Amino acid sequence: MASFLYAAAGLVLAMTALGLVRILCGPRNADRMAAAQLIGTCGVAILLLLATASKFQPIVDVALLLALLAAFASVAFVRGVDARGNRSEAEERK
Amino acid sequence: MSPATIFDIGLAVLVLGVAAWTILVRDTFAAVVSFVVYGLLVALVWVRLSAVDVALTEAAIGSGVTGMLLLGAAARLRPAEAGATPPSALICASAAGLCTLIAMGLAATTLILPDPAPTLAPAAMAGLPASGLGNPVTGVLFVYRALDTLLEKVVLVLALVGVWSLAADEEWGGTPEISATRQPDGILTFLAQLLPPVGIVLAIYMFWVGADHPGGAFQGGALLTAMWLLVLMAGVRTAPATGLVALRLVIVAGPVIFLAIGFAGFAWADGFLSYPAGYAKPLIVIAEAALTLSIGVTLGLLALGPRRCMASAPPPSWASGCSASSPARSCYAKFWPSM
Amino acid sequence: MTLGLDLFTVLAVSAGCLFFIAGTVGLLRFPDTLTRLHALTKADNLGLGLVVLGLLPQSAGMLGALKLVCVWLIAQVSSAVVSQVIAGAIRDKGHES
Amino acid sequence: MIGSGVFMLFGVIARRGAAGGVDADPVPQALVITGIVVAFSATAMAVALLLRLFKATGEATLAVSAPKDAGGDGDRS
Repeated sequence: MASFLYAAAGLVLAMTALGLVRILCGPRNADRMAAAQLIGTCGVAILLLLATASKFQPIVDVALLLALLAAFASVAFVRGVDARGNRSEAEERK
Repeated sequence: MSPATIFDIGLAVLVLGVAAWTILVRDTFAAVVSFVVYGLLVALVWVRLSAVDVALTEAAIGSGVTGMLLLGAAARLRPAEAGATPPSALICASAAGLCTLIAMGLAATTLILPDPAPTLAPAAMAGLPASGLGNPVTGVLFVYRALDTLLEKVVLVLALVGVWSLAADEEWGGTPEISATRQPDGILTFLAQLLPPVGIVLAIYMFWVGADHPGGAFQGGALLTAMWLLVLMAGVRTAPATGLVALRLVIVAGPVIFLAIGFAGFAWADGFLSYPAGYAKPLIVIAEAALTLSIGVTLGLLALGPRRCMASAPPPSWASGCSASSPARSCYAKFWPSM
Repeated sequence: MTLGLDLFTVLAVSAGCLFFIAGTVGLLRFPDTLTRLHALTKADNLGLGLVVLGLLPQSAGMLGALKLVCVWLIAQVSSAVVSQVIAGAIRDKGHES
Repeated sequence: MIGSGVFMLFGVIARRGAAGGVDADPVPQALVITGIVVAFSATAMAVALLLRLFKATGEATLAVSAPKDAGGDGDRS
């Protein structure tokens, strides 16, 4: 059973690697952010698989933390875009 | 090879690849996003190294809060990016050479360790039963090497003082600017109202289980930070003015309480930072509770930085918009008392 | 009984992995940002959901199972919100960002 | 980046130092936790400095002599 779960975790890890291609190529920053979101979910899945495979429950806590923080970077990204928009408006007004 | 070994090799290759990409890429935003992903993968590495406490810290601080800090900086520095000249090849080459040399030296030292590697684990475990704790890492942080932990808190506070002193004179003690446009019905507001209660419960849980299982003050504090910043970014609450006395009290409360417990050790136990027999665990839990709150606030303020308005822009008109009162604020007043 | 549960785990986790593959392929192959968002969030959450479902029989007791479901719910909420927010940013900015 | 690399070496040392009934030596682990937090405060400090420089001069490089990378935050991480 553990072997199968490790193999599944490895497969999801491979998907993470493929998702990285999107971060590499973009072309837009929103694409990069979307890819980061996918990788976050992949990370959560990997952690859950590892927790069950290695019978070490505290790993689930890491997954819980990661799931909570998954939205965090994306929100910061959107705020950054807004900040830029606001500034350019302010410059236009001048 | 077992699937676990293959997984580890794949993970190592991936981490190295992301690290190389993060350093080589020219676009700041792409570098920051890959750094966030890098932090996530490093957290996985820590899990594979059986260091779940570190994985929690890395996931929360290394990936989450640092990512937010760098994303904000990248967005602010975007105007400067176009005119930037890449460093000369000589500088790049010498930096790369130096780093490679240091890395090789460190790797060699790690590899030539004698086979039963030197370890302090037995020494650390020996003191554990006396403290009543079940998690060896917390034991090390608060018993075996408590002085390090105390000094680290002081470093945090000093860093915050440093960040604040970078504010311009007229902005001293002002409110850290955070680009928040509040939309009462916005999806972001919904998230900022839904997640923080869950996050706070999880933070308290982490601090509480920290005594016996992976978790502790750092992880709980970092999680509090993340939730606080989420609320600020959604514009549900405004950031506190950095000049507020109450805020500064919260910041120093953790180190001061820890220090007080340390000095009490002179009176009731063997010396500085030693706990009287039988009272070790309650004292550690008290110190940890205070530290969790202090760390949460200090990390958040570090990420927010000093009050910073762009020199070219007039005071942002939307800054007043985000302090508009709303039903949500009264509901959040219990969680986020205006500090 | 144990064999049945194990079989269930294998099936559900495999199906979850399939959705992860589908999501990643969508992220790589779809033509523009909005369709990519669509691909990854739908597939990703279903993938994670199936993995969690598959791991439930293996989890340590009722509380462990509850935690797993919590992870999935939180991931679900934040993923949905994030895709909304990113899509909103794209809409506001047009093709500039 | 360099910092986290060093942290991971600590992790390897900790894992090899497994003894006394634990999976990994807790002392390096505790050091790394402390290190991550201190590294974060240093990064925050550096970012604040960079932003202040940007605010004062309008650019993110020290233009006088040695040209430094404008996306310094990416490298510094």
